[in-house]
Amino acid sequence: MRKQISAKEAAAMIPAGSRLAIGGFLAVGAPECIIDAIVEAKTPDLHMIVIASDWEDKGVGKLIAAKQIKSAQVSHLGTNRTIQAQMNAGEIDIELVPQGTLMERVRACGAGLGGILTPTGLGTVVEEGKQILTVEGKDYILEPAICSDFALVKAWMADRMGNLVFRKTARNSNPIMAMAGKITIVEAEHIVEVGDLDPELIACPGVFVNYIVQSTEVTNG
Amino acid sequence: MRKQISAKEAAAMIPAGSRLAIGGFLAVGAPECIIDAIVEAKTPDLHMIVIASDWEDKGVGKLIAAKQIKSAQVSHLGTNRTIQAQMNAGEIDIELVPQGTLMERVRACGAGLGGILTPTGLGTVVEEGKQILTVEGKDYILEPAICSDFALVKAWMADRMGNLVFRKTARNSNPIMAMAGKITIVEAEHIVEVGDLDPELIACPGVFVNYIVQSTEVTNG
Amino acid sequence: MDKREMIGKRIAQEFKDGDYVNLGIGLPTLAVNYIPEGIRVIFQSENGMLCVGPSPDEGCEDKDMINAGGGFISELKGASFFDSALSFAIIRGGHIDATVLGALQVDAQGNLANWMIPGKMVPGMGGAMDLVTGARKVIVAMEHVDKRGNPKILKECNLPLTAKAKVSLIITDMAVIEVTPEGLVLKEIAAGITVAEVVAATEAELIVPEHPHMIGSFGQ
Amino acid sequence: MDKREMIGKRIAQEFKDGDYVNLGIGLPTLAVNYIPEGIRVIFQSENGMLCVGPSPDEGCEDKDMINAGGGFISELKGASFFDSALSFAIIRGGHIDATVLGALQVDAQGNLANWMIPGKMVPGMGGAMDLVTGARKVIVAMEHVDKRGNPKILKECNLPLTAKAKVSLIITDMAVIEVTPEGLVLKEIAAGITVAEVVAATEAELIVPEHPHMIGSFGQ
Repeated sequence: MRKQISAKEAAAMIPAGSRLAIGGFLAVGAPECIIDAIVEAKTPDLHMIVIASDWEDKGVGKLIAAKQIKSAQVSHLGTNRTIQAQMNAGEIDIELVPQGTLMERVRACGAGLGGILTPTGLGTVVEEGKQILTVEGKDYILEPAICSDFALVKAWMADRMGNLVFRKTARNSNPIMAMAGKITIVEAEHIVEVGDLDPELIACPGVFVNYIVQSTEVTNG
Repeated sequence: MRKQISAKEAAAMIPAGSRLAIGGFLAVGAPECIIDAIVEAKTPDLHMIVIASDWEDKGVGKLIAAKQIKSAQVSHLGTNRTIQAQMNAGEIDIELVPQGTLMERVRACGAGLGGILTPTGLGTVVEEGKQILTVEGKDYILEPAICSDFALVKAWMADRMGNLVFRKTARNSNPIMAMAGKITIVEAEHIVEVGDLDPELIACPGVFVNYIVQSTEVTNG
Repeated sequence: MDKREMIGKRIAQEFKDGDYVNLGIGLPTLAVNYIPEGIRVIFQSENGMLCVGPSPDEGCEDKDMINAGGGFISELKGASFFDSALSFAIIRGGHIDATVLGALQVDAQGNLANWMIPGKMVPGMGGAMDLVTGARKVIVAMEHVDKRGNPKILKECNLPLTAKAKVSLIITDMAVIEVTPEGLVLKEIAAGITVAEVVAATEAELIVPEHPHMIGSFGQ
Repeated sequence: MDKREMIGKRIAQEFKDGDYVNLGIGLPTLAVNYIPEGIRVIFQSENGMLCVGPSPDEGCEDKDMINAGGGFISELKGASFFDSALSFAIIRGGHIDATVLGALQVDAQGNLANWMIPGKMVPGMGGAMDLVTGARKVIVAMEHVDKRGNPKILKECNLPLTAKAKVSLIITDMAVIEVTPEGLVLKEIAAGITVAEVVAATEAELIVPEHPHMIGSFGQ
């Protein structure tokens, strides 16, 4: 069984300077309640691993607006002018990572791999300072695994073992981020009993999850 | 829409010397009808990428018994004395690959990666002749992607777009092998219309599948 | 039909029945309105979906259903949902038949720049680098010149690249240009436009056939 | 209770409530019969399942439900199914609390050899190398000596290794031995066995405390 905690308790577990892998894509499938609690807790100097920087008032955008993010590994900032302004002002340290590479690097950590070889970014600034390896005559960039102290993810349903079911495009990076946290906290819209989920529908088994938070966000499902 | 063909037509597409990535684990979830048709077609000199060599009369064991396999990348031979005898007699060329490494190498091909860095096999014969890379102070073996001419997989249900749903532990390597074939042929117990499958249950989207064969194997589902 | 609609219509002609296609944000998405009758194209959304359907009617939006641009979408029969790692495995692994993206610059070698202007705009590459690297066919769709009338099809890109030598076709409001090992070949020109006008609006050298087709008349 | 049952019972004492465990084929699987009341251990089958349940009654087998040894299994509440790549991501990624495997040889450095005897038996490593590399705790469970009475706990393995320095505990019919940086520590001995007998049956040096516990009396 995985312990159910409040969003506030989740935020209290996260020390200043933590590395956070956060699920969601443009704030769809983002753990909004946990993010709100971290904003409330004013935890500073966080590192964020996330697909996109979302909107100023949604998803991880709220952590950016509150100036709690010191550095980030992220693929897209286009929807958030605040993070671009912080970056240009040198207030935040951004590593831009192609989205597919980001997913593979996070998955690699969760899967115990040291990294992966990808062709994405060859001949661009992405390859700068990285090792290029040739396998069977083709070049690849060695991209190391990205690990995280905490993974904060959002699910549609969680059972009390932490098995997760997602809904439509709200699945996105959540099952991947969940793999890479030393501690993984899920925010679930519905918390159900063990045995209530179809075993074939579980896209993230409870083995990757440590704590469960009841979401109070209203969605369609 | 993906074309439905017979097992015999599937076998006829496969030339001598082809590389085959075949789904299944100890013959559970193996595409038995397609395998039978390849045995019938007597296609020689095949290379096989498979988790295990199955039993003499089941799964890929039938191809081994018929001496159609020239070489294999495989993790386990323990249930099949014939392949061990062929190996000791020098009739078959075996690369033993740890099961997790095999899955990642095949997935890497399907995902367009050149390879992955794994700690599995360090300090063992598996690392011999391979590149060892150090990432953040830890050693890893560089394991290159494994690609295949054909992937032959088994599903419980396929719709006519090739979307696949698996059943219980018969899922195993099937969704992974399906990714790595230049041509992927699925043998499905049930072929249904587009729209009949729950989009959340599809563990292998039709984008990976080229042809569908109706299975005549009896299972429990 | 305005310029952008014309480009959308021409993009749609590039697709064959059964193609898996990923459309970039903005201009490329206009193509969905012009898929010919009898042709089914399967659209991917890289956050993790295949068989993307049109925007839902107002009031029918599902908060869990967005595309890569953040717009609300619907699902068609045959849809599947999966995580973003698998979504990019599909992209990088060469399973997508075509991707269509906008560009800041594209050049004679098929190089593409579409993700940053140093010191000005740094939205990030998002999924664009993976798409351009992995898709079987990379189509650039854009207006032929920038807002100040300067060419965007250059001898050599000077903005940071999205990928090297991956573009195979350029569709603009003035022309359709193929990237070949010999250089850029002018395949089609828009109605009412002369070859000289296209050449003048293009910094890169164009290989001009004796009689370029009119846009859309040649089809694929 | 026979030797093998005794080993199974002792393995079971290593598990805590909520542990995720992967048991190797054969001897280790006997542990499932001795999980103490009130403790729930979640068993993985590396082909792609968590929450493996006991073998079904005869006639109730499901052909799509086997474990890594090919035996029929059932599913418990909370079960999940996934592909073998994710299954080994769980294993290699350090998400499994303990794995228990048989051994041909194990040595004072915690090296394990359990997958081949050159020229004789080459079953392949299957999932063993990943399990031994990735599991948080690696327990070897085996009979203390081989069929001819020769020690299997050696100064140094001479068969091809499964992994280097990964074993942390050895449970046999004679003793429980911990692998420490100082060497092998004799923690427990079986009832009716003397320390001298254990030492004689072990090639590697043993660090022997003044009063080793009797097997099972110390628990974890």
